[in-house]
Amino acid sequence: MVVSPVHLIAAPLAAAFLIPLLNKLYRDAARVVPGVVFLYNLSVSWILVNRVFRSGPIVEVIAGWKPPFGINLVMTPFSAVLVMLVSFMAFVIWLYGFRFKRSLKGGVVMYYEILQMMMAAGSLGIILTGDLFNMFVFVEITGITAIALTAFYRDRDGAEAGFKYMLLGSMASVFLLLGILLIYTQTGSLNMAQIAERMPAVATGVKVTALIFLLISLGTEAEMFPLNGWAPDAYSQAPSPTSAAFAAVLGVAAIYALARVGFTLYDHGTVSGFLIAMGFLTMLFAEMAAITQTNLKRMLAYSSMGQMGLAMIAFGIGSEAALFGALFLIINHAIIKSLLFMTGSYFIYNLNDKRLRALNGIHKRLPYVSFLFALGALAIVGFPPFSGFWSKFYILTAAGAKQMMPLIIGILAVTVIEMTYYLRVIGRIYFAKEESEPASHKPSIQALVAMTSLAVLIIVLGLYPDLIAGFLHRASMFLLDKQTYIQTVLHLS
Amino acid sequence: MIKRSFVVFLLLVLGVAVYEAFRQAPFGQNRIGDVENPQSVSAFYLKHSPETLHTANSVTAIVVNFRGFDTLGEVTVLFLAATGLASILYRRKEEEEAAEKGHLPQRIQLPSSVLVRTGAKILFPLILMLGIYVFVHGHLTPGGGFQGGAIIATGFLLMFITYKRFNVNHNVLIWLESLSGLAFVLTGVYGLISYGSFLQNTGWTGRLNDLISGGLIPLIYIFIGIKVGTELTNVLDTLLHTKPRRNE
Amino acid sequence: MGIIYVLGILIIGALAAFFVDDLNRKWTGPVAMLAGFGAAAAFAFLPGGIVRWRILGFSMHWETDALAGFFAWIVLGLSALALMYSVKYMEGKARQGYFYASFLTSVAGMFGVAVSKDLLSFFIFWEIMTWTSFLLAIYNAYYGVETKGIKYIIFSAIGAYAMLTAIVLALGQYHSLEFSDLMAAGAFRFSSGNWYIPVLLLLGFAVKAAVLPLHVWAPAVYPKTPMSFTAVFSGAMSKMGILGMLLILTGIFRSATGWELTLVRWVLGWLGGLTAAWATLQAIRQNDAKDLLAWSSVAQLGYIVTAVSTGTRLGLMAALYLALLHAAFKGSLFMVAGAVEKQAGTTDFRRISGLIKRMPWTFLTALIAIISLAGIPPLGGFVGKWLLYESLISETHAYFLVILIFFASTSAFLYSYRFLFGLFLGQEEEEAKQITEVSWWMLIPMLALSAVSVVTGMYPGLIFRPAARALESIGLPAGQWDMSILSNVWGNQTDVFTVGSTVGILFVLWALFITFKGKKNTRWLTTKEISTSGEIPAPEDNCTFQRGFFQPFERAVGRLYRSSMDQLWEDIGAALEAFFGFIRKIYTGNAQTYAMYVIIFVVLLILFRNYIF
Amino acid sequence: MSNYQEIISQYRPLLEIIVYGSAVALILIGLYAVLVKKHLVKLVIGLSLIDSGVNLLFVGVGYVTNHTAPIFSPGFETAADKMVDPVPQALVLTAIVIGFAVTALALSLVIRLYRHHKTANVEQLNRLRW
Amino acid sequence: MTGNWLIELTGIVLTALLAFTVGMFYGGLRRKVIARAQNRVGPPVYQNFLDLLKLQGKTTNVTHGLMTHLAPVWVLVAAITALLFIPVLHGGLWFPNFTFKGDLIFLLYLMVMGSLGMALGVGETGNPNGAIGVSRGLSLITGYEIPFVLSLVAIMIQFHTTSLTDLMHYQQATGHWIARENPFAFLAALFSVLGMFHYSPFDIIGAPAELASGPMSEFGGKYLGSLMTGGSIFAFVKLVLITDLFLGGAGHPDAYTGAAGVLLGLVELVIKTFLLYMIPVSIGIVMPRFRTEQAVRFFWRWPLLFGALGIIWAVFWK
Repeated sequence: MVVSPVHLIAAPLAAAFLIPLLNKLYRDAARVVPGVVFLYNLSVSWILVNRVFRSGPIVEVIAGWKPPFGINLVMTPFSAVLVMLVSFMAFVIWLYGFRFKRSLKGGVVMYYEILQMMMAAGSLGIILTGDLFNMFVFVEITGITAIALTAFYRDRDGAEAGFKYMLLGSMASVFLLLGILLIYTQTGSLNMAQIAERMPAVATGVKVTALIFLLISLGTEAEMFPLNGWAPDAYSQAPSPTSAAFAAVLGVAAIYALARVGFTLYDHGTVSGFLIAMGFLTMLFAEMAAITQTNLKRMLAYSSMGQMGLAMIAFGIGSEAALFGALFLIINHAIIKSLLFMTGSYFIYNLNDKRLRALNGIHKRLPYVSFLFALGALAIVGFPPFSGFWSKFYILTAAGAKQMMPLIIGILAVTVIEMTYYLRVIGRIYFAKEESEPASHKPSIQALVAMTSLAVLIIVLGLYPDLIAGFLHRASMFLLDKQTYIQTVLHLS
Repeated sequence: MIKRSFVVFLLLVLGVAVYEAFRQAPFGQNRIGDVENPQSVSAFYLKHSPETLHTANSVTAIVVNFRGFDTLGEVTVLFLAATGLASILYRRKEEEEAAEKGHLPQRIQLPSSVLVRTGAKILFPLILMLGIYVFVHGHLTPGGGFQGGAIIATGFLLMFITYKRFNVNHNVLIWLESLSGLAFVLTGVYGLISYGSFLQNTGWTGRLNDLISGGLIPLIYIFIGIKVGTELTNVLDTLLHTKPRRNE
Repeated sequence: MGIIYVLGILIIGALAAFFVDDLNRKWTGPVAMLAGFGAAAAFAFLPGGIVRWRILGFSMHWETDALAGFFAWIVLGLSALALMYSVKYMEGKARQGYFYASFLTSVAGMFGVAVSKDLLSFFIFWEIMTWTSFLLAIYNAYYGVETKGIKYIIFSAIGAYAMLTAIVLALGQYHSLEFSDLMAAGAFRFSSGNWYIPVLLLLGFAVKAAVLPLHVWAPAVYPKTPMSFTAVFSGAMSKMGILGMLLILTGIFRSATGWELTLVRWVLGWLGGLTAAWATLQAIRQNDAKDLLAWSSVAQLGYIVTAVSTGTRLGLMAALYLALLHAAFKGSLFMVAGAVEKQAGTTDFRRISGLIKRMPWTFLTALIAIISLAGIPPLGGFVGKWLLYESLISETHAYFLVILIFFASTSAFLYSYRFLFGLFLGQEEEEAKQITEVSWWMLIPMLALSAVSVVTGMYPGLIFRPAARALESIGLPAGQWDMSILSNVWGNQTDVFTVGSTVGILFVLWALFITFKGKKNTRWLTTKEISTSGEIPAPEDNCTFQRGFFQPFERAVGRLYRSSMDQLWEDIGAALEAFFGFIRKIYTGNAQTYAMYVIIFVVLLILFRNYIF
Repeated sequence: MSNYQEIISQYRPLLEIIVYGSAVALILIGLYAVLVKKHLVKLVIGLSLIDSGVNLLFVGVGYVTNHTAPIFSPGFETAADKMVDPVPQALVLTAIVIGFAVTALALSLVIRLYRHHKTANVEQLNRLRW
Repeated sequence: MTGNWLIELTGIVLTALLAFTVGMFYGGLRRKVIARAQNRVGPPVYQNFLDLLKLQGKTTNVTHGLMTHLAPVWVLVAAITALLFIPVLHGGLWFPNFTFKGDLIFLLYLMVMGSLGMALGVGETGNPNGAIGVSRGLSLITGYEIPFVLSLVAIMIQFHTTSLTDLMHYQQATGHWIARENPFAFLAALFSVLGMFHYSPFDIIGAPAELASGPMSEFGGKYLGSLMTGGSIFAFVKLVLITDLFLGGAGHPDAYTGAAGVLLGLVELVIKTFLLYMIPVSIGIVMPRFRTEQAVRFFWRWPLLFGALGIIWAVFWK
């Protein structure tokens, strides 16, 4: 069987349908199968990424109908990088969550595992699809899984968070539908390449209204400022692997969709100012809220929003360097924020307390986990020599190339806020008054492997960013190259 | 009051904007274009639905074949909704016991009348039949897997609300649900293996307006019908009887 | 390749210390010390060379020219000694692996800053040195983390990010980050049209050098850090800011005239002077040796900044000379404070006094360092002061600035005396009887650093010559320097060798006379046997005068003491926090409000779509 | 037949107002419920209304005056140029199902919220804030 | 520098002896003057010599430790070193000693050295009165040093030199006293001299009644003797310094050379320094004592203003 992008989606789907059956045969099937699927996805995406970077974008035709007419999956260098990232992160998060809720047996775990797996599959779908309506379907897949996962815990305020997410998510999907419909009426097509090709002919009024609707809906998913009320609740109430996945999988897909709309469907110049402004506001408000948080996971959630804001800024700047920085930032954010959520949840797990105050002196009890958390915190703030530095630096460089001094100063001022609260937490973990209760829940070996691999990545990418720089450069170049995208998709041989 | 007026104002602005935007696509205007030489997607579908796929219902052709991937996603959404529902409404044993003791509000259980019970008993097979008919003929007539599935689920709903002790066999539901979903995916994979494209239809598509026509389309719609029917039933069951499922 | 070896030794040492700590705590310190001396040795014996490599398309350029060498010696020398000191100082303390790993990484960062020849690697090393020092700064602060350590990192971040802003803007403008390229392109000139680049860079350096409005982190953090690192922190790390200023201002200095130079002299010079004066006043009223030294560091850095701002031959020499000498004497003073802290448990003047008989060698170190700090002639500190004054008077004609500086350094006598008196003099406490002198492991570094003050007091040329080479290497005027004769631009000379030898000979002669006159009957009194107080205080009474030591002075200064820069920043901080707390109320937690935001946002976008898109 | 077609052609603007207007009105009513009503179930109903409005809009957009349903029933095998746009109809099918899924999920959340908080007032769901 | 170490050594010893003698006599004179002003007979002028003999004759058999032991040495060494860097007379009339090897700034710092040594010695005794005295003394230094520096800076910039010998050359060559060339600087310096001598109204450091002589309180016998010697020499140093700086110095090498020149020069020096000395002494007779902060503030007011005016004068001079 030839390896193709559709495997990435078909495999999880098949597995999702299969898991309820397998679970009847073997108790822990629900735990194991997603791992197998993710491993498969990881290898497939590795092969595909290599292929894409060797011989250009892959356009996968579905149901035998060539692009403008059928649905198609497009794997450009840009999406390839993100596919790789999502596959990898999904696998790592699965690994981390392997022993998750081992006290629970059967059904619940199965639901959890299916939803978690499908969230990754949906995100992959968003990244891969070349069809606007298909993207909507995948957005809904991720949305529903995310809502269900948010409300997964019964003993907390999960349902409340889930409801908020649901409300905003539904409104977002309504606007997405309206946007898609408007575009469809004007261009008579749902294929992104064809839309992109026909878009210049569309009357400005409708075009902009459609753009607003699309931006609103995708902005909700990508945690854009006034639309992100769901985010802190959802992040903080979801199970920890899910929180990690929100940052590492869902966020990646959302920001990708935003970029795809901004860069391919529309002209970058149209959304540039908007993305920069909203990105900055997102970042500003998120970090301002984060610094006053008393709850660890909520703080991390706001910090995630801040990072998404920075990514939006980078996409808004839109030069090659900025996109490079944005991609790097997304990768860093996925890796580092996952690490933070993973380690943070072990704190919470051990303390039974989400408040920051409870973290005092936790390093005595969980030395290794604390070390990893500190590493992650230093990295996400952007201290060299960790990977977080390079992405931030590149984005700033891009802003500097355009001499956007106020923006640079703004970003850095917000970073100061970010740094403050992260280092406060480090201070608490290591230096606040100690309590000498032994750790009740040591991390499982799988979780340790997962967290360590992320930490190693942070350091490796920090010391040797050139490892992925080549990929990222080509990916960002390709995102800018709208015509090639259209040509590749529409004129398949 | 101020808030409401403000909301009304906002909504009016929004409404006007949406309306104005859609006015750009005037109602009833023909935007399909020339079907024989298709420029728009719709025209292409209208052309190839009868010519290539030999599927009478072009909506079905679009849903199952042209845009079959959407439908796969749609089925997945439904499946995930059912799963999510189950995970959200899953109740622990102790909670269940508490509920039985009356600590948690329970469904109001009024016995239904004889008339209803008898009527339901008669209607139920008919409804099932109708549902099956709808999805089997999805490629010929209006309707299809989703509609048929919904009809089937309605039948079950009727039984659920009529007979409070009516139970469906969950194992069967799960098997059907999973297998039909899997079959859908496998059909897609079959296309991938045989023709190099996921969900690609077979070369042989029969004759327009025959029951057995359209290649894999009716087959897939049947899977969808079964899956939707079982799934919706499952959802209803979960919503009505929010108790731990037996396999836990 | 020496650079690589030095960095390698430091990093490997850091890792080794981190892991050795888990195996055997006893070996952590020695391993780190070996790494410290190893790095210094590698730097001394291996040719530094040029290292160039590319990362993400940016070229990194490290080179050990004379300037880098000068600062690298400050860093490596002081660090090696401080690490040696640490071995015993940190004995028995927790988290030694953490401490030494951070310490060595920090040293690596400082060394990297010194040898960096492009802004990017400069910034990277700068940040490494910053966050590692933050980790060390919060090492002791069990309760002060939230405020003290954070204050440091916030100010550092402001500084570092000001630098980063300048860096990216410079990159966007000049497409290169090499110092030489930027210098050639005039990027560091105010007149270049990109005046904000040098201004932002200087802001960044000013934070590290603790210049006036941005100094508050230093007094907060220095006392909280383990003293063996504070020695490096104050002695070497703050000098990186001076190095940066030198590098940036070179272009302006070379132009020798023009409004830019005047601007630098006025703004930077006065900021430095005000820093010196203000910090001195603050140091005077401290009641803890560590706080006192922290403020004193700020003050000393103020002199150095003023010296840099002159940009003249004497002034720049004063800057480099003071930079090195400050590292020596402040390093040894912090070590003294650490020694006292270790032996007596506190450095609070009000709780400890009269240690001179218990810790005579430590006192000797303190005495030499303090005399040097106060700038009293026979020791090295005087030379630096002399150069600075002569520069200001004869070269830049900043007459009132020189008065300010002079005021600061005269007032410095007050806290200098307070330091010695508070810890070592005064009445000996009963509890202090069992205090013993510290180990030789700690004394040797302290004495070695004191020796620098003594030797340079007679032969300042030992520093002048490398410093002159350093200045010449960046194209600044350095001129010829004699071994021990100082001369200003008017040709007036001071022969420090004569001074030193005269004082020395006279001192010895009279000391011999006074010692042997009636020696055989001499009885040593305790500090309780005070002849003129009328009655002899009981052993447990302590009538040492420690509280409100400089009351009259404080009353004289009066109003100045009422205002506090620290308070200002804290108020700003509190106001910001309150503001943030208010802002986050946006997230009301009500689902409908969030939905309303969405609709409002949509409507706003729709209404203003013509302007936004 | 021809008379009927003429009438429709004649009143096309009015029909437009009716179809688009009612669809938009549905959306607005739904949004109003979401924004103003306090009961959770009403909120969910509001969401359903919005969905309905959008779906109606879909179908309306696909309509072509005087064309028939896109089904090639016997006798109409070649009437492709006389059919309305089938794509919105296919899309609306998907949208409906997804809307259903979301509604189901929303209702399950409401059930749990009611159990958990003993209230269905949306304003009291503010334990997570700031 | 003549290069002949024997001559140099003689010069050093002679200078020190001269300073010692003059300083001691001035101390005695002061006591006499004060006594007369207070309508007492007062001790004889040579009383200080007698005191010193007595003190040195005593056997001191107690010591408080090394710093206390060395403090008088410190004071004495500081005084003599400072002396060696100050030209006593114009030109080659007197031994040059090290006058070409140090400048004003150096002198300024050297003059503080003694106080610091003294303070350290006092500190070690553990006598609270001593410490209080030191605290006051150091505070006072910040008071009077500032106007002094202002006046020094003023004349340095006015004559573009920091060398004391150069300034003397100027005065000798032109015949103009710097006190005339820059009166404000002279005034400021004069005020500072009041403080430097620690006489009333600035005698709170050693306030005999409340502090039991303050810093001196623990010293006796040979220590007090050394301190006295040092103090006397130091008094001479200060007076000569001011004279050299502002009052044209002493001696006229162009008119009288040889022994006569030296003698005349010394007489001139004695007259000038004596008159100068009488200023703090006579003010001390009539003025009550300032509190420390009052004293410091006093110096930060008028003297500071004069100093600043002096600088402005210097900048706009010529």
